[in-house]
Formats: sequence, C-alpha cells, structure tokens
Amino acid sequence: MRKPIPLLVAALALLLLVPVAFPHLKFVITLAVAKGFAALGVALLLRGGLISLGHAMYFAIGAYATAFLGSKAGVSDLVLLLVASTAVAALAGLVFGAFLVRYRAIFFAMLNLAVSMVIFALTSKLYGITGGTDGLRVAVPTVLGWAPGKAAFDGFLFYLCILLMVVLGWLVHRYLQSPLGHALSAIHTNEVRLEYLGVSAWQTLLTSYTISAALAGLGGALAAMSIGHVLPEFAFWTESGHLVLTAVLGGIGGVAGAFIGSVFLEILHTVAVGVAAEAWNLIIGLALICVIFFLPRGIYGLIEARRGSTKETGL
Amino acid sequence: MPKPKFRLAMTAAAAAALMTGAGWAQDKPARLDLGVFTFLSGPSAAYGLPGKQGAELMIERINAQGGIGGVPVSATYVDEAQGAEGVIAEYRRLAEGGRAQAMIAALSSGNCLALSPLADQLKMPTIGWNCDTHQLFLKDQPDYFYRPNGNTIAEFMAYTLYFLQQHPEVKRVAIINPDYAFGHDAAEIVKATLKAVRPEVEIVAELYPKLGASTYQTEISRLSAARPDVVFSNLWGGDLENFVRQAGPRGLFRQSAVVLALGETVMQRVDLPEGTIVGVLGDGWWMSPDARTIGEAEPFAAAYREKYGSDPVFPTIKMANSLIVLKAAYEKAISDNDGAWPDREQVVAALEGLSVQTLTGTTTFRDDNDGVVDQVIGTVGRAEGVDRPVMTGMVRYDGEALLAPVGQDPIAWIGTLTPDFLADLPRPGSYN
Amino acid sequence: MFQTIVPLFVDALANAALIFFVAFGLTLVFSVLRILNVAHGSFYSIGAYVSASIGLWIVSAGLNPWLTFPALLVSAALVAALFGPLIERTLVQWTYGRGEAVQILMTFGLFLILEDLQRLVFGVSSYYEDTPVALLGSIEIGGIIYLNYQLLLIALAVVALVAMRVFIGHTRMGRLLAVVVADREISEALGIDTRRMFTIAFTLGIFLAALGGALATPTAGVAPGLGADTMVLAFAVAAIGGLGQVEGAALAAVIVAAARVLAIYLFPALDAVAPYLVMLIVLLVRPYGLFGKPAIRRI
Amino acid sequence: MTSNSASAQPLLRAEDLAISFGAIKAADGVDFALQRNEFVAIIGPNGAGKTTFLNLVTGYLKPHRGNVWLDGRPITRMAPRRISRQGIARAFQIPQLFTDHSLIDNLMLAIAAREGIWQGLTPLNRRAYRDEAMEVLELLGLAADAETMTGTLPEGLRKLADITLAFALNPKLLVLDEPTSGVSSIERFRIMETLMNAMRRRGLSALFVEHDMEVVQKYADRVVVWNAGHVMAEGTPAEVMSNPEVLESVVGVV
Repeated sequence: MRKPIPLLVAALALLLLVPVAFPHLKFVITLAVAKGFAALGVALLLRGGLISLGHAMYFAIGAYATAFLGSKAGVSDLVLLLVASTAVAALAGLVFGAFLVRYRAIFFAMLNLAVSMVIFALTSKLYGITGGTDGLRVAVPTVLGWAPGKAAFDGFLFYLCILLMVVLGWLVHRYLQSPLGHALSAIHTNEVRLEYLGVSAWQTLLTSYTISAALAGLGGALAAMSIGHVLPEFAFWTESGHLVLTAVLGGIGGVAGAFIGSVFLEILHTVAVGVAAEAWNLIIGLALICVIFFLPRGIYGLIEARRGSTKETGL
Repeated sequence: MPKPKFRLAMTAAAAAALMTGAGWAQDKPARLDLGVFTFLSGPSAAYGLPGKQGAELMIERINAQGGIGGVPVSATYVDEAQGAEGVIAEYRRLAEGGRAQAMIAALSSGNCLALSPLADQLKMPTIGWNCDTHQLFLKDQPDYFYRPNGNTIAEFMAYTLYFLQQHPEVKRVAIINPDYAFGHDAAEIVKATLKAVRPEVEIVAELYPKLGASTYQTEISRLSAARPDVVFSNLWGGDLENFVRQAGPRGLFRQSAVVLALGETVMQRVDLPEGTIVGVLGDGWWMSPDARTIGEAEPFAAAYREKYGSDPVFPTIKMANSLIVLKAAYEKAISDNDGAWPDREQVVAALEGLSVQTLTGTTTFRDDNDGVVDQVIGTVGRAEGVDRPVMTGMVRYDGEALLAPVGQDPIAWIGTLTPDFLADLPRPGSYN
Repeated sequence: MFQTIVPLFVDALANAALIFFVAFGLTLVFSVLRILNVAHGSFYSIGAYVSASIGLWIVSAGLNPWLTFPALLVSAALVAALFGPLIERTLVQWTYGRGEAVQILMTFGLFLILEDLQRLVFGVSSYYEDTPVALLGSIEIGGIIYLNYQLLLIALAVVALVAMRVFIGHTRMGRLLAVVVADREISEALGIDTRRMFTIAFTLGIFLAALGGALATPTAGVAPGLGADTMVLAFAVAAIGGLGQVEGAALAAVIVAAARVLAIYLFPALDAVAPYLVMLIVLLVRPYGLFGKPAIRRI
Repeated sequence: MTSNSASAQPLLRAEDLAISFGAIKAADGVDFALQRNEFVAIIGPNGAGKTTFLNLVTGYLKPHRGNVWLDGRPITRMAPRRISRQGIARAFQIPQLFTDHSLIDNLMLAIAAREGIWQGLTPLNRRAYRDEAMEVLELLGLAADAETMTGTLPEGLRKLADITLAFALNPKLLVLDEPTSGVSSIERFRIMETLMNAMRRRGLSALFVEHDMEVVQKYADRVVVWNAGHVMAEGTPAEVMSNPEVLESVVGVV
C-alpha cells in the first residue's frame, strides 16, 4: 500500500507559501483547515459506516466554548482555549455518543441531526447567554504571554493550523492503522463478526465518535479565533451536510482527504465568488453528485497512488 | 431643521476641493472602490434591496457630479443573507485583496457587531449604514467604524413616547420583535421607557419569532388572546410584510393600536390600516418638511422612481445619506491634506466629529462615533390629493434629547427619566 | 378555561395541518423506497413558489379569484409531475442498494441544486398570495379571530389521511404498494413491478410535499431558506412518528405543533427549540419513533 | 487446552433452554452437554431450531428460560463478544468477513481482538501478528490467499476463511454453522479433512450444524438430532442413523 507522500509534501509546501504569495488567501486557508478538522471527524465515522448529519454541532460547541471561555470566564490564552474547547467538544461527544452510537444507518444520521438541531435552536434562542442569532464575539487571544495584534495573530494562527493539521493528521492516521482503527472500518463491513471476535462495537464507535467530536471541536475553536465571531448557524444542519460533502469530496480513504476537500472547496469558493455567487450551491451540488457517480474515492483517490486491487469505498 | 452653518462648511469644502483639483492628480486612484453590505436575498431583501438601489443611484449621481474629489466611485455588493461567517470572509477578502478602500456595512445589527472589531484590525474606514443596535459602541470604541444614522435608544424611546402621546389611556402593551439584538434591544428600550414615564403600563406578551419566519399565525393568536391596547413591533423586511398580511385578516389592527417601527418600508407594498403608527428609524423620510427645505430628496426620489419604478423607502435614504457622509469625509480629508488624496487614517480622522447635511436632515458624529439624527414618526392616514396612505400627525423629536450622554449606560439613563419628560416633547402633528 | 384551551387547540391543529403534508410525503417515500430524501423540503418550497406564482397570475390576469383554490392542487401536481419521475429515474434509482450514506449525500446534493435553482427561477424576494384567505373570511373562536382557511386546512389533512388509508386498503395499486412496503424481495418474487412502484411512491411523496407548500402559501410568505427549515421540521415529525409510519406522522404533527403552540403561549423563548426537544425526548424513549420498529439482522 | 481441575464437568452445558418467536417454539426446554475434545454434530430438518440453538449458545439471542455454562461458568444472556472472550468462537453459515480487508488483515484483526483491541497507536500490521496469522492460514491451507481481499475470495475459500477467524481466537470450543454448505461435494471432504486436522492439532472441541449426512457420519463423535425446538434423539452416528424415527423426519428431508 503506497501512499502519495511526495505529492502531499509538495501540496503542504505550497500551502506554507500562501501567506507570502497570496496574503488574502491566508484567512481562507485558515478557515479551510479549521473546517477540515471537522470534516476529518465526519470522515472517521464514515469509515465506520456511519453518516452523521449533525456533526456541525461539535464544531459549534468548540467555537462557542472558545467564545464563552474568552468572554465570560476570562481565559485569554490560546493554548488553554484550544485545549479546553476541544475537551468540551470531546466531552459532549462522549455523552451524546454513548447514546447515539447504538444506532446505525439512517437512525444514526437522524438522531445526530436531532441533537444538533436542539443545540442549534438553543444557541439561537437563549439570547441572554449565547447572544441569540447575533452570536458572540471572540477577542484575539494571547499566546503563552505574547499578545499579538490581529494581523500578527492571523499569521500565527495560519501556521498553527498547518502545524496542527500535520501533527493531528499523522496521529489520526496512526489511529486508523491501529487495531482499534481497523476495528472501526470492520464495523462497517461486518459488525456481527467483530462482536464475535470479542470486540465491543459500541466502545469502538464511541472512541471514534469522541475523537471525531474533539476534532470538530478543535476546528470550531480555530475557526472562532480566525473569524472572531461565533454564530448559531455553525450548528445548522446544512453545515453538517457540508461537512459530509467535504469529507466525501476529498475522499475518506486517507486522512489527507478531508483537508484536501476542505481547501479545495474554500479556494473554489473564493474563485467562484463574483463569477457564480448566485449559483454556488448549485455548482457544489453538481460536483458532489459527479463525485458520487464517477469518483467514489474522492479527490484524494485521484492523487493516491494506484493500488493492486481497486476497492469500492462502499459508502 | 437644517443647520446653515454646516451647509456653508460643506459648500466651502467642496469648492476648495474643486479649486485644488488639478494639483493631486498623481496620487489619486483611478477609482474609489467601496464594499457595500446589505441583504440581497431572503425575506430581509425586502428591506435590503431598496438599500442597494439607493447605493446604486447615489453612486451614479455622485459620479455624474465628478465623483469624490474627482475620483469615480464604484461598489461591490455583498449579500448579508449568507450569514456572518460569509460576511466576515467577504469583508476580509475585499479589504485584504485591496478591492475596497472603504466599506458601507452593514444592514444587520448582528453583522455590524461582528464587523466592527474587524474594521479596526484591518484599518478599514467603515460606515455602518443601518445597524442600529446601541450595543455596537457600548462594548468597545472602534476608531474605524462610524454610524451616521442613529441608534436604537433614540429610535425606540421615540416610538414609545409617540404612542403614549397618541394613546394616553394605554394600559396593556404587547411586543413582537425578531429574535436577535435589534429585536431584544428594542423591547428592552420600550420597557425601560414605559417604566420611567408611565410605570403603570403592563407588558402582557413578549414574543420573539425567529428572523425570517414565514408564518405568524400562532403568534397572532397569542397576541389576540393577550388583549393589548398597543402592539409594538420592530419586525422588518419580508417578516414585517408577512406579519401585516397575516395579522390584518385576523383583526389584530382592529383590536389594538399597532406600532410598526419600520412600517414606512412596507407602506407601498401592503395596506397598512389607518391609525397604524409607523416610523423611519431616524429622520430618513424623503417627504418630510426638512427634506423639502433641503431640496435634494425630491429629485433623488424622482430619479429613483424613474429607475426602479417605486418610491424610495427609508433604507434607500439611509444608504444615500451614508454615501453622502462618506463623500463629505473624503472631501474634508482631501482639504485637510492640502488637496492630496488621503490615506485611510486621514479619512477616519476626517470623520471624527463630522457634521453633514444629508438628504433629510443633519447627522453629527459624537465622540463615540455615533451619528446623532432626529426622529420622525407618524401615523398612517389619508392626505388630500394622494391616492394612497401617507404619514400624518407627524412629529420630529430632537435626536440629541433622546440619547444618553456619551459614556453613560443608556438603559440606566432611561431609568432616570420622569413622566415630565413626556410632557415636554413636541406633540404629534406638530411637524407638518 | 374554555377561553384559553380552545385557541390552543385550534392553533395546534392548524399548525399540525401545515406540517403534516410534507412529513407525510417524507415518511411515505421512506416506507416504500427506504430512502431518506434530504431534498424533500425543497419540493415544499417549490410547491409554494409555483402556487404563489400561479395565484398571483390569476389575480393579475383578472380571472375568477376562486380559481386560486384549484390552482393550489394543480401547482402541486405540476411540481410532482415535473420532478418526481425525472429525479427518481435518474438520481435516486442509481442509489438503490448503495447504502444510506450515498442516498443521503445524493439527495443532499440535489437539495443544494434545487435551492439555487429556486433562486434563479423565482428570484430572491418574498412571494405572498392570500386570495383564498380573503375569499373564505374569518370566524371567531374563543374570542380570537381565526381564518376559515385554517379550518379548511385541518379538514384537508384529515381527508388526506383517510384517503391514503382507502387508497392502500381498497385499490389495486395501493395494495401493491403495501406489499412492496412489507417485503421487497417477496414482492419482486411475486412479479410486482417494484421499479414502477418506486417511481409512483416517490412522485406521490413529492406531490404531498408540494401540496403542503402550496396549501401553506395563503397564510405564509415564501422566500429562500424555506426549504431548509421545512426539511428539518418534516424530518422531526417523521422521526417522532417512526420513519415510514403515516399515522405516526399524523400524530407526531399534532404533538410537535402542540409543543410549539404551548411554547409560544407559555415560554416564547423556547418556541424554536420545542419541535426538536420533543423529537429528542421521544427518540430517547423510543429510538425508532412512536410507531417504528427496529429491523433485526439474520445471520 | 485441557484443564485438569474442571475435567469432571462438560465443556458446554445447556439446561432447559427455551425461546420462542411468536407462536413458534424454536427451543423448548433443551438440555445439552458437550465434553472436552468432543466433536458433536447437530442435525435436523429446516426450521428445527438448529441455528437458533447456536445463536442461544453464542449469545446472539437471549433465551427466555434456561441456562448455559462454559467450563462450569454461566454464560447465559452474555453478549456474543463476552462469550467469545470466554472461549467460544463461531463460524457462520454465511461467511462473515471484513470484505474490505485482505485475508491476513482479517486474521490480524482477530488476533488483536483476542489480545485486547486497545493498543494505543501501535499499528495492527506488525511482525508478531503477521507470523501468527500466517501460521493459522497455513494450518487451514489458505496461505496463498493471504493478501487477497476477502470480498473477492471464491465461495469455498470464504467458508474456510470464516473458520480461520474463529481459529485465530484460540477458543476452547468451536461452533460451526454448516461448514460445508454451498460447497461442491468434492470440496466438502477436502474442507472437512483440513478442518479436522487443524482441530486435532489445536486440541479443539467443536459443535457443528450439518446437513450432509455423509459428512456427519464420517467426522462426528456424537450426533444430536433436533426437531421442532427440542432434542429428538442423540448418540453415535451409527446409533442415530439406525433410528427409524430419525430417518423419517431428518434424513428423508435431506
């Protein structure tokens, strides 16, 4: 099984040059990577055969945690904020997941949607706490005592996102190669057999669900800092749909797929704005259907080195 | 209430700009690019589109008169319906990509709250053309964000005072506002004002349907059941239209006096029953006596009618006034800069304390970047020789009097008012 | 007591009638095709747009205003005829047997496309056409004025439910559909043309969604975003009732509507949360909905 | 594999086991015992409740009444994964494989499962697992197909592959559901030979459902005849085959 490592390294190098070559893409890429974390979370679950139509809620939980800790609890350090927000999202994932991963197929998708819509409705209705549909503002955090201006912080955040992408991407990759990671995809192909091997599908899924929630939460926290504002629509079901779309477009075959999909979509969006702002959804809708028809392994499948036996992702 | 002094200053500045025009051709950009943020789709577009059209027309007219300091103006329009995340991304794209030198942003209070820190971070002169929430300048004092069209404190105090003047016997008030800062702010101000000047009034229902709701039938039942003397609402855009159309057949307008803070925007589109109290959130009523005195609103409206087939509404005027303010700021900055094209800091410096005569009155920036404007309110009625309802029984409250002093918590300030405050105000019908 | 309970009741039923049709369509499609159509809400808004457009045209052309009533039905039929067979035969059919993820994604893609198509065709401003409401007038119940049209809607929802029962129980096609729902393999073995059944059921589902939208127009504005909002509501109702359970959807519509109405009367801050809170509570207790049952895999 | 202290009691014991699906009693007070190193076949007509019995023993179904013990320890109403960890491994009538994984990956996953799936970020694909997996594959004659995706294996090999997964768990008792169904009659004996050799070398006990009477006669130590949810007869293959009642109800059907 050969991986297209050189290609990925080249892509990464290109990405690192963005702030120099295209300064105004810096924000776009930062956001893309942040969303890429959430898409990676969704892709993890897709490997286990589960489609979550509610994962934007963990993105939102991470984002709101950052906004809350910053504005109400007076936490201003970036590291603390990221760790705490990710932990909050992971905890939420653990709690909701304990109940949700008992279900499969459409019911899993549906129940995730149900929970996410409760979160969405609460964030948009509890005006006194969450700022309602206005959302909450996120101040520029300090970084271990360093208090950068917004511009300096944006630059820092960009490279931090890339760093986190590489480090966490590698960790997730290792997780997928570990027995527990293989057990996850085994749930998709044959859960009964897995149980008969003595492995708890529930625990396996709950682990991956919690990891996916943590990834989405981290993405949300990064996005909150980058945008400087959090909003209920982060948790709306169409956002969850977009996360699934990003994961599938990128290809769930490898960890890189989620980020490739996300960066690809955001850059395409930037390019298309003005040209096709009216028909943006139409374009990505068509793109999605084309990918489902012609590229079952997503964009990542295109750049991935050919393997001996081609297999369906069996989505 | 035009203030001749400022008018003179303006004319002088314009003349100075013209005279020195030839000298700074080198530094002048070929074009002054603006980012204009408004709702272009969804229910809110009913309010946002007239704003966009106001910008188009105003820019056309500015360019026809030689642009700003000889530089033609062009605008990129951004749809706020895509949500604050997209709005912020667009703002940054325009600012960091060098595709805008100044912004007219935004319509929604939520978006303004999100954009105002960004204006400072990106050092981008921004005119908040419509975002009225008083929270905007409460939390922080941005240097680059200016709001020329007034804030919720003056606006909703004015409505409350007006309906108390019109309906002195009112005992029960119900509120139905959209569920975001603008709606909640307004309710808070109305309640605070009532408590200060008419404490015996009871709030019998407080509803906050979500922005963009398509049906209000249950809310209407709830309002009917509460039997209020006055129903107050600052719903707007398509929401307001829907509400009026749905509440009409169900007798709400017969049962209670209805105050529609943004009623003027829908007067052309739906039949507002006579007696409905409507306003324009500020002084942007193009047919007001002051507008007639100034004399520019009428030709503007004629051109608007020519171009878009309907009369302008107050969002149109707010937008046009915002462009006038921006133009004045540039011209002042140019003259302060000895005729050379100003950089952004100079434009912002020019905005400081600026006082500008607009199409409909005067706006003067306070120390907190808030523009003080008067408040015009009226009641839907009939006028001779006009075949459709118009605003009657109008009043024009002095804007300064309805604002807390800079730095004071406005809600607490309202709490210090007494019933005498109401007695000292001009009466409905005094402004004709 | 009477004074407060009756309006609550009328409001709840009027609300329920509005969401029943679209949830009914969603659950019907699921019961026959085993597909959760994420684009279902879009057909609701398309139905609303078409009926509002036709209604506005009738009024502006000076035709008999009573024609706006049949126009509601006609526009739903138009939408169903236009989209039903086309989409089922191309996109949806391709996903059969490919797992839920593909089906959800495919219909999500369709949802995105339809949302923009509506913008391109109908523009971005709100539509409002309330001639039927004006024609029918109003009635006072419990001291509150209601629209006769709202009562008509409640009656129509009941009629639709009964009609569906009669269709399933007493017509050949209805019985065939019931067999397909009960066991796909057996129905294929019996020589039933399941592909045709799928097309019919999908089209019927779209018709119900579009009809829901069309019937809602006289009392509600139509604007972009309506489809996405309706989708989740229909979804909540279908899930509470048990996916694929028509009676369940009817009961769930009433429950959701009652929860929303109660929230507006008693805790206005919770009105938007109410449907989803009810859904979560019901699904916590009965994960497969009020009338739903889990499927057991044979090994 | 044999434990001296517990040798007095049967490896697997079921008592008064009962379950019904609606009106059908799929198990109706069944008593059953299997001794260490015994190879017991269950036969019976379709719908007699044979697979249901396997499902009850392995925990896929919960009995409405009765108890099951493995090595003297109660395993009643345990989930399949816990029963698996107690030492019962199962192969299925329809092969249950991870079809997106290669055969050796399937095996390594089974081994990892046996060793405890929580192993941090250590990769599944490691020398120790690979060697052990190859050993099992060689034992059952599948070494040549180690890298094949199990989804693309031919039917006969898939049955064996399914059994190797059970083997990899190092169980005390192997439960096989029609190990030779869907396989040609020539291949049938080849599979059974391989299987029997492997089981002897590992010292395994087995409980298997089988339709083919020739296979039963050739390999089973003891036969239990199942009919309508209860045990109708049991004994050596020869004894059972001479029972006219059995011949009529079971063999006649086959």
